[in-house]
Amino acid sequence: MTELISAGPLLEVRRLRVTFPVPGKGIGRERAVAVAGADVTVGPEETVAIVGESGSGKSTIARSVVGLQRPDAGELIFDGRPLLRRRRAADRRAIQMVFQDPASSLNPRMRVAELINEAWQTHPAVAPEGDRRAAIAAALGAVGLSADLVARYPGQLSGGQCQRVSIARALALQPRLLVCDEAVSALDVSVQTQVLRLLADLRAQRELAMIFISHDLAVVRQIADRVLVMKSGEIVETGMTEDLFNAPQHPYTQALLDAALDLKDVS
Amino acid sequence: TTTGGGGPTAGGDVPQELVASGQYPVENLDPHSASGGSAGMDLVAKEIYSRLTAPDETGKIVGDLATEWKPNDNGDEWTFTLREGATFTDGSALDSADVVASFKRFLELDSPPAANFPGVTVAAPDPKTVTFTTEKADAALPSKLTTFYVLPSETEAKAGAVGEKPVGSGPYQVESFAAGQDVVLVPNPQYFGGAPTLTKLTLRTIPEISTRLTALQTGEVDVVWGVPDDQLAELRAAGTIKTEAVQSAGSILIWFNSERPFFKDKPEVRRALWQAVDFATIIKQINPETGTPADSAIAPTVFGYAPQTPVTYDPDAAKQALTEAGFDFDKTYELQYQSQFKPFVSAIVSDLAKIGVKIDAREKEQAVFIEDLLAMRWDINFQQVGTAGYDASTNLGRLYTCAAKRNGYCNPELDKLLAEAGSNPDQAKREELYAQAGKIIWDDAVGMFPMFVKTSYAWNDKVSGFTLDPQGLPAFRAAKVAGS
Amino acid sequence: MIGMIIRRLAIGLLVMWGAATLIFVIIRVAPGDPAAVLLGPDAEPGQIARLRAELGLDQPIFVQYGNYLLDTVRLDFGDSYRLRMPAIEAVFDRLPATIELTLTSTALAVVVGLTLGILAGMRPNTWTDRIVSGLTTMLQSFPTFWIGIMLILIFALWLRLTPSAGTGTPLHMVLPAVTLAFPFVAIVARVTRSSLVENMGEAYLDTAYAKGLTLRQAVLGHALKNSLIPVITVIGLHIGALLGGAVVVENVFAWPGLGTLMVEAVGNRDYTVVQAATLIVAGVIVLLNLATDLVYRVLDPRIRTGRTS
Amino acid sequence: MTLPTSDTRVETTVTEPGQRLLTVDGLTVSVGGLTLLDGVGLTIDAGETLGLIGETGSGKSLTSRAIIGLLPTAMDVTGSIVWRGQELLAASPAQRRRLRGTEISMIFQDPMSSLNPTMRIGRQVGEVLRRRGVPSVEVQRRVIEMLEHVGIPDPERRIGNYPHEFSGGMRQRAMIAMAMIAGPSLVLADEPTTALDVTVQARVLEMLRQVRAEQGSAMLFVSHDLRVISHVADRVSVMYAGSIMEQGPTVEVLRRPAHPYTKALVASVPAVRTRTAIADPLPGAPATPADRPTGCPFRTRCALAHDRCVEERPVLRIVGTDRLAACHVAEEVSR
Amino acid sequence: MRLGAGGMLVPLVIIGFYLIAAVIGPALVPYDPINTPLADRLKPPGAVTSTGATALLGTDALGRDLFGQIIHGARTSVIIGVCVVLISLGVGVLIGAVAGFRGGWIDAVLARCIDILQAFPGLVLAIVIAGIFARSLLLVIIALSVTNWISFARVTRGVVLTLRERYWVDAARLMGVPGPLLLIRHVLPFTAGPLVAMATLEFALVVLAEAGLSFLGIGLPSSIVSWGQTVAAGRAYLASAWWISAWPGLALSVLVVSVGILGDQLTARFGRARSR
Ligand SMILES: Nc1ncnc2c1ncn2[C@@H]1O[C@H](COP(=O)(O)OP(=O)(O)OP(=O)(O)O)[C@@H](O)[C@H]1O
Ligand SMILES: Nc1ncnc2c1ncn2[C@@H]1O[C@H](COP(=O)(O)OP(=O)(O)OP(=O)(O)O)[C@@H](O)[C@H]1O
Ligand SMILES: [Mg+2]
Ligand SMILES: [Mg+2]
Ligand code: NI
Repeated sequence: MTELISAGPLLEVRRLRVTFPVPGKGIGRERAVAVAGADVTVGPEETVAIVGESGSGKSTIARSVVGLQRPDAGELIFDGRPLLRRRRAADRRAIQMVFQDPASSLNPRMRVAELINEAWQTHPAVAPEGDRRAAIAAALGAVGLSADLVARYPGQLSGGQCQRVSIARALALQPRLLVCDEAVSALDVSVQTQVLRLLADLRAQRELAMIFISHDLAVVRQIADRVLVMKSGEIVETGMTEDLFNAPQHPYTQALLDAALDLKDVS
Repeated sequence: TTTGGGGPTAGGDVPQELVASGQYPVENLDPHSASGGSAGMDLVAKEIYSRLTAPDETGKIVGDLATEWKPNDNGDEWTFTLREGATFTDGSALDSADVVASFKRFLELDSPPAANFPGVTVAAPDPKTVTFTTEKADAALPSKLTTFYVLPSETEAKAGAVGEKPVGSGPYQVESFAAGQDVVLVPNPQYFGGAPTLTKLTLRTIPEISTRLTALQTGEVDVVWGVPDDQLAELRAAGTIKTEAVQSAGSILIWFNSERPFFKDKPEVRRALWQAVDFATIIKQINPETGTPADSAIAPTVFGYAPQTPVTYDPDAAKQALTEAGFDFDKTYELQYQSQFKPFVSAIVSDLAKIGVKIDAREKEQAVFIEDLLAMRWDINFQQVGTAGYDASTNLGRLYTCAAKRNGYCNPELDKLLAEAGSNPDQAKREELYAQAGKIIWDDAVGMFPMFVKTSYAWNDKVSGFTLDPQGLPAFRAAKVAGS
Repeated sequence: MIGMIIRRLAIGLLVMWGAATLIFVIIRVAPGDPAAVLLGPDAEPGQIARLRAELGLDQPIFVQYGNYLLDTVRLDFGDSYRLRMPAIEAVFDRLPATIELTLTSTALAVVVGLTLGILAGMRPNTWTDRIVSGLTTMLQSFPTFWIGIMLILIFALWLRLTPSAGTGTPLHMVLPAVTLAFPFVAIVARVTRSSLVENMGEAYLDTAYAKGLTLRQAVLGHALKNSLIPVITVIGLHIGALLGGAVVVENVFAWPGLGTLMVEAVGNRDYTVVQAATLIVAGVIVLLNLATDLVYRVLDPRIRTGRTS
Repeated sequence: MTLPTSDTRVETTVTEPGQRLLTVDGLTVSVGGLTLLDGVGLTIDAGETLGLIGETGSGKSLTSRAIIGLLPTAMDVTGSIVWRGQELLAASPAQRRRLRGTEISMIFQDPMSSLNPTMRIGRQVGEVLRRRGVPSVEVQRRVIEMLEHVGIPDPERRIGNYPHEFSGGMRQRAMIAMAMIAGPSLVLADEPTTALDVTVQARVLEMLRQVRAEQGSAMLFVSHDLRVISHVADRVSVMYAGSIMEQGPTVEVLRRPAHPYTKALVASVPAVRTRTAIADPLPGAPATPADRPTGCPFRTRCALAHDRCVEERPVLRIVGTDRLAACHVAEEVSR
Repeated sequence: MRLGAGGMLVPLVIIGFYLIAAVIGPALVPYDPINTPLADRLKPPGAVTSTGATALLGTDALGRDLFGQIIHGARTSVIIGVCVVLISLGVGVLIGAVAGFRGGWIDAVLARCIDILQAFPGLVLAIVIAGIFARSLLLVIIALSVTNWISFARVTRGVVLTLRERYWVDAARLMGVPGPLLLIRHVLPFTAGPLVAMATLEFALVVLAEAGLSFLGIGLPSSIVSWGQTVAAGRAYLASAWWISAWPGLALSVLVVSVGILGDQLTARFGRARSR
């Protein structure tokens, strides 16, 4: 646990800029700006939420952080070292992601056991010694799933179970940063609560830092330490969760909070 | 349409229009081009052009533009006298200058039949006389000249320069031409033999035999040829269609490659293989109407034909002879052929297999077949061969000499006979020499010579007067259509 | 739009250069000598050599290739060895008949195929669907010449309704067009069906039903247009294939098309004609691809603006 | 906090005369041996909004589709659906079709895939009218008017656009315009705002309320989001595993749930305006049609389950004054 | 209503029957493609031949028994169909998958190559190939495969393009699963549905195309029997000895229809699986 002693942030994203080509626009090759110079810092064991309207660039930041998206400009510094374009295996392993759609982030032709085992095949460094089957059962147990599920295909699991398998797979690699892109948005409230609770518990147990992307402000308020508000590719406000919810500064943040619904007249 | 007043339609009122359809396309109308000598070209050329000499129905050479011809004493110069009153369709008179210019153009363009005239020069001493001088005496020259068509002397010396409406002096002239499809001909009123009765003659290419026969049955086409045996009887059964098969100058030729060690100088092997195939049955079954068992390497219609002792089917004797000759039964021998002969070849392969001879029958595409044929890349070659000019000189004289290198057979004695036969001006003597040469070729089994080919015709019985030509090139000069 | 067309045409030129080069190489790699084929088995070696020289085939291959490219750029494809006319003229002689036949059979196939496909796709897994599927599979399982000759026997010989072969009247076109359309109908029907079935599950159709539309109105008014893109694709591909590939039908019906010209030219090693025909077909296919893409844009507005999701 | 204009909304619905429009009773839908809906019953009066809430797969969409008659043909439907006194399950397809669009219309969840991508917005919105023989000039006029009404700027130009040229919120507005253009008495809204951003959702909900108020249409509002339901519905039905678990006035149901499931749902809802801890989750996953337990379908996840819940399936019964609940211990729960 | 197990069963039984005929048929039904008993030529179905046997389906123009020909031809035709489809499938999937998965210039170049080949008369290519190699079964397979893979490549590319954006592919990619493995494990299995359906259809077309090659005279050597050869040989006899072309044509049609129905069923099955 020597890394923890270092005081600096776990991840630093500096002036990240991502653009996409606008298709069909002739030879001019115009590009649309998805993220226009964003700075994100995530401390060790910190949970940072990113909120904002659809298309504001939240997922693009997440994909850049995990290396699925090549930024046009900007720096990514993980654990004090810049992330190279071809990431070292250890860096890949240390940053994992949980996707929005629980069913489609698992290969439907692979059994649960194979899904988790694939992580270890790819990164033998963190693969458990000895009995693989027991290790898989343990990994499932850690996310509250029964070992009976090992032989099932994702299609035979409920949404909440799928999301837990995704999380178990990510955790199997012993990551230090978990990026959750709308990881609970597709789930029903009852299941959503289960997964949120799981994430909150794991974060404490495993010393995980998290980037938590959601458009549900209420959920963000429950889980995040710090919140970034995005609008049209830019971060317009950032602050500690309670400060931001109690005293939003930016008009957009205010509008967002105003529009959010709470249960009416029940308290 | 019906006419008022009733009464039976007079024969003269029947539209004198006729459609004839063959398999091979007419690709251009220049008889001196590289297509010269092809079936399609000859079919149309004899209708629109004239030549010095032409074969009659039996293959005998008669005059066309020439009224008479005779050699000098050495036999190396032939003098032709042209007929009076021959004119081209553009109105100009046809004289010896046209013949000379045409002949030069013919040689210059290197048309395939021009190969029959090595070193021949031509001159026109007067407007009605043409003389041909050959390097060596060439008795077959009048026959060979049936492959040469006369064009106006103004014709450009560029292949294809005759265009789509050529100027000729034949019975018909071209009304329209679509390469590979249709040639529409109308009578040439100035034709020296008298304008034909037909007002319109269409020569149409229909490659697919079933379609061609259907067109004949429905009346879209009046005359077809090259009908397979199995279909002939069927066509006759309809009652309105007549058929006939005419002896052609063609015969089936199955050469052995005498360059190959297993055939070289082994007439007994070659003969034994010949003996092993039951050609009589094959012909009776597969070509009952269009084939007759051969008794010579060249057809009876060809000058120089002489019958030989038939080879009788005797597989046991064949097997024994082969064994004695040390024939290698383990080897597979390659026989090359083209697709239309597939049934015949299959039957041969079947018979040879019965005595343990293994044949790999290779069907080859035209281009590959010719290349391999000339390069002698085969053990056995199956071919149908005609005889240009109906004279053995263009067949035996061309194919069986040592220099020809066509089948690897080389016999100096034969060479001498053929050279002599080719040049001796005495026709009787020539005939005798060819008979001797034919016997050597036959007895030495340079190849198997199983069958003379007949050309089959089928026509609508309202049509009459056209010539059933041995080469499958009917002539329509005198054709008529009768009322039904 | 204009920019896209120009870009596509530029790429098209590249494709044509590729096709030109490939055909040049391949036809020369093939065994068989144009001069020897032209002169026939009776020719003498000297004659063959002289003809080769005349045709320019004795030059080094790179010189031939260079000349060929230069001439082609000048739209000069050389003279046909056999037909003794400009190769391009030989091709253009055949092109009208080919186009006529292709268009007729395409129209026929599209009308019949679309109708069958819609009938089957509208009510998937019903008897209509099964009968249409069976029928179209049957159509695809008969060799073309079989169908062609059978049609001739039935309609020309027995019923005497049509001529058996050749060109001339519109009636001449019926049998070859129908024969060509047979497998084409099958393909169009199958693709229409499967594409329609896929679209039948789309949410916008529920919207249409919720407006009170009948099945037929919903299919014809909404689902069909959305199902047409794969159909257009196969039609485009098939038209391209018909241009040079209707050999069997052309042969059976003595139809003077490009297919037989090409096959004969290959058989005769008539290089210039093969080259000219290939380039013309390639050009038509390039244009056809472009036209297909333009039709896509008409059918699907999302393609126009480049947004497909 | 409530939406700024919510008070006026309550007023309009309350003053509406409550004529009974729709009565669904014992609606059972099954396919291939699986019972997907199990005796669903609900009523809708003129002008009122009934909220239908439940988790994924509980049968909300099937219920609304059964009402408009758009279930897959493979499904067996029994029970009764009575529209203004007419039994719809006995009506001919043509009769049912005539109701669609004009009497009963539907707004679907996903505004992108529910619009025909290759047809211009104007045509799609006006199609109901056009199919019923309204002259095209008139259709055009009403389409523009309706689009303006739902808050689409510059509707004259926008009718020529294709769906992909609209933003998500605009598409949903177009969907609403399409459903409302013929002035239907009942609008079935199947998760109409689920796919939208919060800010857009708020605006769309407000607009929907306005348009409905003007036309006096009743609405069945399907959602899995209790927060949305609490703002739009007069009454609410809670579904679980193909059956109604609880039904009653929204405020009552949410304030004092009479069913343990409703209670758990309400407890799970996080809040924006106050800080809440993550609730204690319900154990397990929602029951699916294939593995629905005997007796009470919710018993496997219920902390109060006892022997009777295994043996006897609780029926929907009156609890308190104006509420129905399907639980043996409803009184205990609501206390 | 949809076709249940029976819908699969009937075509499967028929196809099984053909496979049995192809595998052990030649051992049970003696037939010599070389031997030509000319005395028995063109005998109608059921006629008695000179050897006293009954020609169940008649004889061809060389007197060979058609029943034997069909049984022996089944093997050749099935081999041709299967080989050509497998080769085309392999090549097409490889090229299509690489083009679709890698995208960028590789995709552009491969797409142009496909365009060129498409503009190129496939028939000419086949004829030319026939000129280069000797007539053989292998030649037929090569000639038919040369252009056949294109359609597989197109379909694969299309499917891969949509698949590579799936979350599970992203999930595997960010985990660091190497490219080829990513393609093989996470992308290709999902192309199976459309490809299998297409392969069944192509199988049918290929068996037919072999008949087409024979028609052009570039088909199999005469010592090998195939349906295509028989159909082509009977071409001249369609009006008189209808049975020569009819039997193999019928055998072919039944197989093709069965394969087609099976293909439909597979499409429906995989299609459903995909849409879920
Ligand atoms: N692969 C891509 N190609 C082109 N444009 C893209 C691509 N991915 C994202 N974009 C564009 O980039 C912008 C930001 O997208 P992003 O997915 O990051 O938004 P988001 O905040 O995650 O939205 P949501 O809440 O809808 O998930 C959008 O305008 C989107 O259209
Ligand atoms: N066509 C169908 N065939 C078989 N089962 C179906 C079909 N359509 C729906 N179902 C099943 O019926 C049940 C109810 O589905 P329904 O779509 O009504 O749920 P829902 O409450 O609308 O859920 P969601 O919130 O996900 O939209 C589900 O278990 C679903 O799997
Ligand atoms: Mg996102
Ligand atoms: Mg739903
Ligand atoms: Ni454009």
